[in-house]
Amino acid sequence: MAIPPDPSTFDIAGTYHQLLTSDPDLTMPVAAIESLIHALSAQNPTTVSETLDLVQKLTTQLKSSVRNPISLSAGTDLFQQYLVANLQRPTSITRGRDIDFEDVRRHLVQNGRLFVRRAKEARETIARFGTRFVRDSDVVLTTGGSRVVGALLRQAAEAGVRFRVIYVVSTQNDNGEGHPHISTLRKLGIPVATIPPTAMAYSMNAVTQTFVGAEGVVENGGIVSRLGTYQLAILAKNAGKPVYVVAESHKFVRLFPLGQWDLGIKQDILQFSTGGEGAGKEGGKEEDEGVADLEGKDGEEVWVDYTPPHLISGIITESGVLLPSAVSEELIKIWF
Amino acid sequence: MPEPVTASEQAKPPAAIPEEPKLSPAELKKKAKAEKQARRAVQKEQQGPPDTRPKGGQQKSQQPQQKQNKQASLDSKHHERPGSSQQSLPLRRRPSQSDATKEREQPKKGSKQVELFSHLYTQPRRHTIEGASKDIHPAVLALGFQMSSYEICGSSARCVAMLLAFKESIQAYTTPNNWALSRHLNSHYLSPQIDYLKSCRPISMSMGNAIRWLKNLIGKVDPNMPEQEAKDFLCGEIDRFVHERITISDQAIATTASAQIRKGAVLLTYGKSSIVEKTILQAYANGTEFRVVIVDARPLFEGKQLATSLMRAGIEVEYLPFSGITHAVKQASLVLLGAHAMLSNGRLQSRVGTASIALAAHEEHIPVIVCCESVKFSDRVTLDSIVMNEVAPSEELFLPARVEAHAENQASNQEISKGGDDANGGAVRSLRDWKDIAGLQILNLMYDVTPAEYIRMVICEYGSVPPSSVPVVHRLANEGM
Amino acid sequence: MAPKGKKGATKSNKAEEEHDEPLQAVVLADSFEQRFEPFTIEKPRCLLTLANTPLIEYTLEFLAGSGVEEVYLYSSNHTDQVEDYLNHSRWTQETSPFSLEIIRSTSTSIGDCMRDLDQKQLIKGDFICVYGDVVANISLEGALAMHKARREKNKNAIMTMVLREAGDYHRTKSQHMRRCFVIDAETQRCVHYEQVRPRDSPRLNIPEEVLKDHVEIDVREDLIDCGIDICTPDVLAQWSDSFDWKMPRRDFLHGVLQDYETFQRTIHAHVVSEGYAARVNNLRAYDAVSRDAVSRWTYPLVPDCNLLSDQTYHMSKGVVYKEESVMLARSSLVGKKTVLGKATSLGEGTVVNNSIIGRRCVIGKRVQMDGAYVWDDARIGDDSVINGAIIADGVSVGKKCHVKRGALLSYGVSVADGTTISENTRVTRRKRKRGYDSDDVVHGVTDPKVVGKGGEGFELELDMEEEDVLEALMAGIQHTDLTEDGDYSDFQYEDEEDMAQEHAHDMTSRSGSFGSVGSEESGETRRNAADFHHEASNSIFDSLQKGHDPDNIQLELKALRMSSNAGDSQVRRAVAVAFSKRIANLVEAGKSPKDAVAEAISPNQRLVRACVKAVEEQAEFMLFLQTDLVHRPQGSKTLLFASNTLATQDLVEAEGFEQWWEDERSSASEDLRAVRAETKQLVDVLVGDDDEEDEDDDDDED
Amino acid sequence: MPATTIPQTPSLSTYLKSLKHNDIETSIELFISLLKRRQIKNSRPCAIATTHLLLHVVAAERIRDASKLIQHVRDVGRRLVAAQPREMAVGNIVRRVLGVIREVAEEDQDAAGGTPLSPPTPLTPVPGETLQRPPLPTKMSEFSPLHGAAALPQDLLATAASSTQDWQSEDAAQRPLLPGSSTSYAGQPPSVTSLFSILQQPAGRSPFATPPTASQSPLIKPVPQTHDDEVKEKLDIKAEVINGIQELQDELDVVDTQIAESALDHIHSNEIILTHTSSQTVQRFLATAARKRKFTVVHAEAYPNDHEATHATIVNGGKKGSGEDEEGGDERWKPLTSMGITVILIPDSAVFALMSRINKVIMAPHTVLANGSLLAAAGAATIAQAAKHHRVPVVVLSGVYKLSPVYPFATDDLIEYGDPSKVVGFEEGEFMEKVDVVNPIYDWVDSELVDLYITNLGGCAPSFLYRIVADHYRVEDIDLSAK
Repeated sequence: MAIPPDPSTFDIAGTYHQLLTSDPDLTMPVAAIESLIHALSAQNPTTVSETLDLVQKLTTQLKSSVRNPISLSAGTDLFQQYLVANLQRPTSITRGRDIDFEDVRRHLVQNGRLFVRRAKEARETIARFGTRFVRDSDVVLTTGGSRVVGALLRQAAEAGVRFRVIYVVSTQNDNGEGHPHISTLRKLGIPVATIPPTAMAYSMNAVTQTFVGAEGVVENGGIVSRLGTYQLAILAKNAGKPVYVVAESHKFVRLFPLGQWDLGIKQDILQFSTGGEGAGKEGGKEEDEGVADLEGKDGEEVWVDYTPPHLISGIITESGVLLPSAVSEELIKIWF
Repeated sequence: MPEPVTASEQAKPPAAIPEEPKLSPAELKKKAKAEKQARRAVQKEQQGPPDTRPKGGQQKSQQPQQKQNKQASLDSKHHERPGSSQQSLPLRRRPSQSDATKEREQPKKGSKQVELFSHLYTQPRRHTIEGASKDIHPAVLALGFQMSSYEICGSSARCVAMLLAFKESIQAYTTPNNWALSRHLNSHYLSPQIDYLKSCRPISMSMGNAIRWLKNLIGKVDPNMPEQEAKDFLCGEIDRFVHERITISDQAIATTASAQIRKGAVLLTYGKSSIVEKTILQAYANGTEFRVVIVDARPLFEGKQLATSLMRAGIEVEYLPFSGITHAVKQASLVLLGAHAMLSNGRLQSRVGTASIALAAHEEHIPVIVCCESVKFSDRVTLDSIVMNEVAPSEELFLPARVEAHAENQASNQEISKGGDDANGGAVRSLRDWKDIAGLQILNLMYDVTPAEYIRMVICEYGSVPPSSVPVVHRLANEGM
Repeated sequence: MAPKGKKGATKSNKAEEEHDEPLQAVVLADSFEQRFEPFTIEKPRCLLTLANTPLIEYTLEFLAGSGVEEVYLYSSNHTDQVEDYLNHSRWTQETSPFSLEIIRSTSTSIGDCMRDLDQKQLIKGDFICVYGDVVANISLEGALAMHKARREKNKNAIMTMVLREAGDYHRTKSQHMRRCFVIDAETQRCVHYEQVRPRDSPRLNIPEEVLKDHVEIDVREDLIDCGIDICTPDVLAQWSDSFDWKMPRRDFLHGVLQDYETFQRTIHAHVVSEGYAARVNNLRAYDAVSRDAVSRWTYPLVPDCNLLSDQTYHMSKGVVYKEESVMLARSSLVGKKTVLGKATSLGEGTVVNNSIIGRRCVIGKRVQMDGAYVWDDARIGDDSVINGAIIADGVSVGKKCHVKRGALLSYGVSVADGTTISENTRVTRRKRKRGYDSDDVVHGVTDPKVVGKGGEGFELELDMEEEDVLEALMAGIQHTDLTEDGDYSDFQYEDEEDMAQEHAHDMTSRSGSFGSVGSEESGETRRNAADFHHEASNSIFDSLQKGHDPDNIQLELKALRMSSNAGDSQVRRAVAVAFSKRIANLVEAGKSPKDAVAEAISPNQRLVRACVKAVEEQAEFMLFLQTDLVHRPQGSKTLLFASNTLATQDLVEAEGFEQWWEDERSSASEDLRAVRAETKQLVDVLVGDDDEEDEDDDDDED
Repeated sequence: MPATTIPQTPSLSTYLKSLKHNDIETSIELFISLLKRRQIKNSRPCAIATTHLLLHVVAAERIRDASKLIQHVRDVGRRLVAAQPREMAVGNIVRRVLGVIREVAEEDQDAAGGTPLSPPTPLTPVPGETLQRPPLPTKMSEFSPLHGAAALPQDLLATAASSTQDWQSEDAAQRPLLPGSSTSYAGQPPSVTSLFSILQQPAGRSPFATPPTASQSPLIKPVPQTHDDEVKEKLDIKAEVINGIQELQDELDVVDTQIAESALDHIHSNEIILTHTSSQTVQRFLATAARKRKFTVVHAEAYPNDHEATHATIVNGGKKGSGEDEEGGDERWKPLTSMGITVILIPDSAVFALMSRINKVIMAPHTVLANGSLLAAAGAATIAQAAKHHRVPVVVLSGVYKLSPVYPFATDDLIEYGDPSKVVGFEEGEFMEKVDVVNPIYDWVDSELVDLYITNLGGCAPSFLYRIVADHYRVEDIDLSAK
């Protein structure tokens, strides 16, 4: 864990990317939190307001440093909100122990790794639901490289459930992030079929349920996820197949998109052109959050879309299956 | 238990006697004979619905038979009425009670009719030939009974039976002097017959089409064609009609439709349609492996006959009550439905309940196919199942005896338990007392209308068409000629 | 069941006033016959598992479900097992809904049990009498009520039979023998009872007085009689009064109906039209009831209601019941109507349909199973095919075996690789040694022809009636109605429905065949005859074995004979049969026919002499002997030596022999002739040559 | 003398009688076998029987401390549920009772040592209560049925849980309570810890601890308690628990009335209402409306499992046991017809045909599941679909005791298959042998086919049902099978 040498100018973005690369299993929100903590420990704000101010700055800095800060912001917002919740409080007494700014700070600084561990535990927990969702003779449709989904299916496979998988892999770039999962499943004896996104509607009848990962779960219970998820959800809904979103609860974002183009990020997907130039853009590798930051190479677009809640049957978090309608309550509770 | 059937078979002629004092013995004999002919004719008419075949016949009569027995007994218990000899009545006389009841209940009658459908409560179904005009041909009389008692049931079966009956009556007809056959036969001879049939049970679309066809055929008969010749011509035409429009059509449809049943298919059907049955047997004969799921409903339990005939044929059958629809569609891969009529707006009129099946199938994205001869196509259109429909006697919904008995004694126990502080004078009543319970109505619909969007394909002898092109076929088939 | 609550509520208030008496029930855990051989050799029938639950559980559950409070369970063979099982079951915990008392008895028939019960004075009020193999969920409420009502009116209404309505053909109904009840329509009184063979001219000889004094009678032949009777204590008294009764229907019911005139006792029938009721009293029924249970006709007594506390069945699509930790290979296929017990595993490519598989079974790869019943801990080798067979606990079937319809593999049998078990073979490792009345079970010699090299087990040779049962089983499995099996033995067989004693059973078929010889008897007397015959021949046989003093035997015989006023010829027949059996028995034990005969007859001459005096009697005796020996090992030899001894002891004189020899019945059938062939010279010698007679004989021989 | 034996065919009423004289173990066993024999079935009877049984269990228990009691009740519950998993009312009641016990235990502990520490914050209506809750793994898990339903690794929760302590109270104080959060004793004001879970202070103790139960609640600092006050306190624990259970029983008694109260808000004059089965709840609901308004009821008979009862209800009104569905409910009332309501009895098959003229569909479920979908008498799904096709609102009347925290993973598993002989007589030998006759008892109805739920706590949309469920069950109890 390299701590940046010079405290005065703390390179938040750098830390962030470094963290991600150093630990492939890390997710953006957690990474963000981590880097913020590092920042905190690096330079010691002495007062509450100072701290908040610092965090605020760093966050904005960090957000601006990546192209699609949605999932990342889940982490930073959470962190800020946490500080607010715990610092801006009449220093009251609970169970005799006086909790003040220092405690909080110490607590955070000391336990960076712990948080990461919990985050991973969360994923494992979710994975354990696999056996309940996937039954004998099911046909699961999934896509993208979401590690949670992967883990979930793996669990089911290891538990000896006799199911099959249809994996949607994008045609253009065949080094698609789904492949590690596909091969693991196949190793476990699970028959996997890979289809291009264009074949989704065609194969939908065979499907019994679909699982998708998410970059962020937004306030109305909808999700922001890799491009194509929306499409998949619509098709599934139309065919009456349940769509399950698999996401750790720290991916809940305080964001309320009204539609596809309301995500607060700029994606030049639609490039009307008359000539050949710019056509290359579609080649732009679509990535799932995890992998995106895994090799956080800039210039690589991470294209996402927004899937409204009415298409989602349930959100599987480490603490259970939520109805989309339950998400807003969660967020409400944090911010008010 | 075959007893009831045989019972009813034998019982027919004798039981008929008390009912019709007016008839001279001679007529009686004639009638009995006619009756037999009518029946034999229908049986002979193999393509006709198999439920008129002895076997099917048995199966069929069982259910109602039981019903009517205890019902008769019960009725005689509750409101003792002269004809409590009905106990022994053969099946086809059964509903006679119901309309006897209706007469008795004149005052309350209004309250017993569901307003929504008051337009459908035409004159009560006729079940006796009391007051049937003299010149109704015995064969037609017989047919009337068979229809009112579902002995002959199913749109095309009734149509065929009717035409055959007309054949006989036409043969028995003689043109009065200074009348042209083409003039007289229709209006003065055929019409009363038809009205009589209508009074037994409202006629079906196919019958309507057939009648229209026949009438205008008669109308076309060259006035100076010798009578016998004309009659023979007509009969020949009728035979041709039956042959072409039904026998052959059924074949064609069965062949087309059976091709739709693929290996390993799970076929879902509702109630019993003769064409669907033929299709399935055909497919089985073709050596296709498939399973059949039959959903059935009170009060007619037609599906049970279908199940029986299929199981006898050796097909793997699963049988579910109407409440099992969801269970049924979960496994089904194809839905085959019969029709009472195809309406010009692509909607299907068929045995009540069909729509629910179609809907459920539609929700599960299972293709719904309707098999229907073009003779059942109609130019009429309707949106709901309420305007055009048929209301059957409510008594048919009473439960079989043992259940009833069971209910009774549990009821009586309730009595004990509650010390008779009942709203209506203590006695715990059963459904059979419905006439005496103000505000209670029992609705026994015959048909419902399935929206076109639930139907993927209609198979008629002209091939497979989308519901939208029903009117096209109708023009072609029923008006073109 | 909803109404019950309310009924319960109302009635019990009423009941409170009346002093409370517990509802008692008697369970007859024994089937006094062996149609479940070879399984019943090692286990009592009531512990055989149906759909992986022991039969007795169903019965007790049924009783508990009808609110019984005291249960007496009669058991006379394998009683230890029964006791052991029950003592570890929930029925003997203090939480059990009723008190359960197991009564060991040495009885050899239902009758004995009943009499015994009567002496024990256990029964206070009315009680329910059922067999240990009843599977039922019908509610006895109505029956009890009506029974009670009748009792109040008339103390003589001593019994109510609960009968389930079933159609003309029904898989759970016996196809061999239709029980025909003639019931008075309004009093529900059973006025006449007969057993009719299907495909016989359905002639009932209903006594005319019945027809006279009953306005309206139903003749019901469409009923499943699973022996659920509601009895009053008088019933027991009845049993005791006539100590030769054995079977509740054939003897008791019939008897009571007989002397209705004198005692006015009435037996009523309660016909149920809802619910399920059946007896697992033969393999066919076993098959039928199993399938009923799996397809839920016995609801709620279905596998997934987990009668036993340790069961964890769960029903999934296509009527498949799986217990936890069932291991299915990915490519294995579990078809519809299948039950899989805990920790059972199916190998790759295995296909199972309509089968019930117990716990801890190991089914290999690519195995094909259809309609198979596999009990616990069995292992089936790869590529084997099993159709409609019963495979008992711990059986191991090798690779590439083929077990065909109706085959029964008893406990611990092992079949070597590549063996084919042909249809209807009953393979076992142990057999019952027909020793003293306690039958001891011994290991038999393995027969490689049956189980292949390295296998273990041999084929249990079958008596006629058991073949019928097998046909029945097959029939059941093939879902076909039982086809023509018109040998008269099945009359007897079904006739013994309820009884057929352990030892007597092989004789019953003889007596059957004999019945055809002495065919002038009316069915009625023949029945008594059959009775007397069993009793007599058994007792004689036993005493012969025990080497009792002939005089005592003689006395016993007399007593018996008095009791069931049997004719001399019956006595003779009994004696003859007893002897031949004894001899056969000795022969089996390894003696040479000669010694056997000597040992059997010589000490007991008086016995024989007592019953054969006149010449024709002697002839008849010989005839009986011959007829019986037909079925015995080394029959002809035995006959030879027997005749010899009889001659030398001159128990039978020359004329006797002559008459016998000339009697056309003695040469009626091929095997009759075969048997007596060897005796020919002897007879010739005795009778003194008589040519045309030789020719006769020659003619006979050809 | 058999007379006495006749009523003894076991059933709810006989069972309740027997409870008095039987010892606990016997009663439990008896109940189990009654469940297995389906001699007690359908939600209400099961619920009633369960409450009575548990009442006895608790009463009989000589508890040393609450956790033992909880454990005991849990075990009993587990056995009952195992006996007939598809009667979810049993499990629900057990959970409710467990909730009661925990509640009591905690309050009790407040008394023991909590109060001095709790700052009365104006924002928290019941400071004591919120403050002294055992730490919840996460708020979400509270309304995440799966959490329970799944045999879950408790480590994470434990970590989170044990770590919440320091922050919990303040959090609670932080924000206003959510609607419904304080509705019932079991409803816990959501603690804000949920999303923060990963940020909480690390647990000193192993993260792999079992989920905290009230007894080991980290809230109380291990104050060595003197034996005697422990005793007294335990005693009133028991008393209070019993009170709680009795409250539960009362709730069961009045549930229909409570639901019926809102009848007039939903039924207007001259509308045509379609219903199904002989549900007592629905009948009461309609009857209440009928006092003030005139309308028409179309009654589908629910053949083959409930039609006799339906007929009886229509003809004779409500009567104890008249509805299979409602055996044990002892209210009686006149048939609707006698209140001047027109009742039209139709076979199930005619539902679609009539739907176009129906204004409302009113149904009673067998069980309502956590995600707003429900199980109801077979045929309900068909009706709901027809209603949806005709845009007719579907209203579901359900007592809270029917709300189950179970998440429907595989809906087919929840459906009970009944006795085929109700469809085709057993006597029809050939038919029953050659044809597979199937008789499903329940239907699963998806939440999107339902427009409104009316519980005894009022109406709510299917999407909000999760909250009501959450309010009534404790996270720790959702999964009874976990030891």
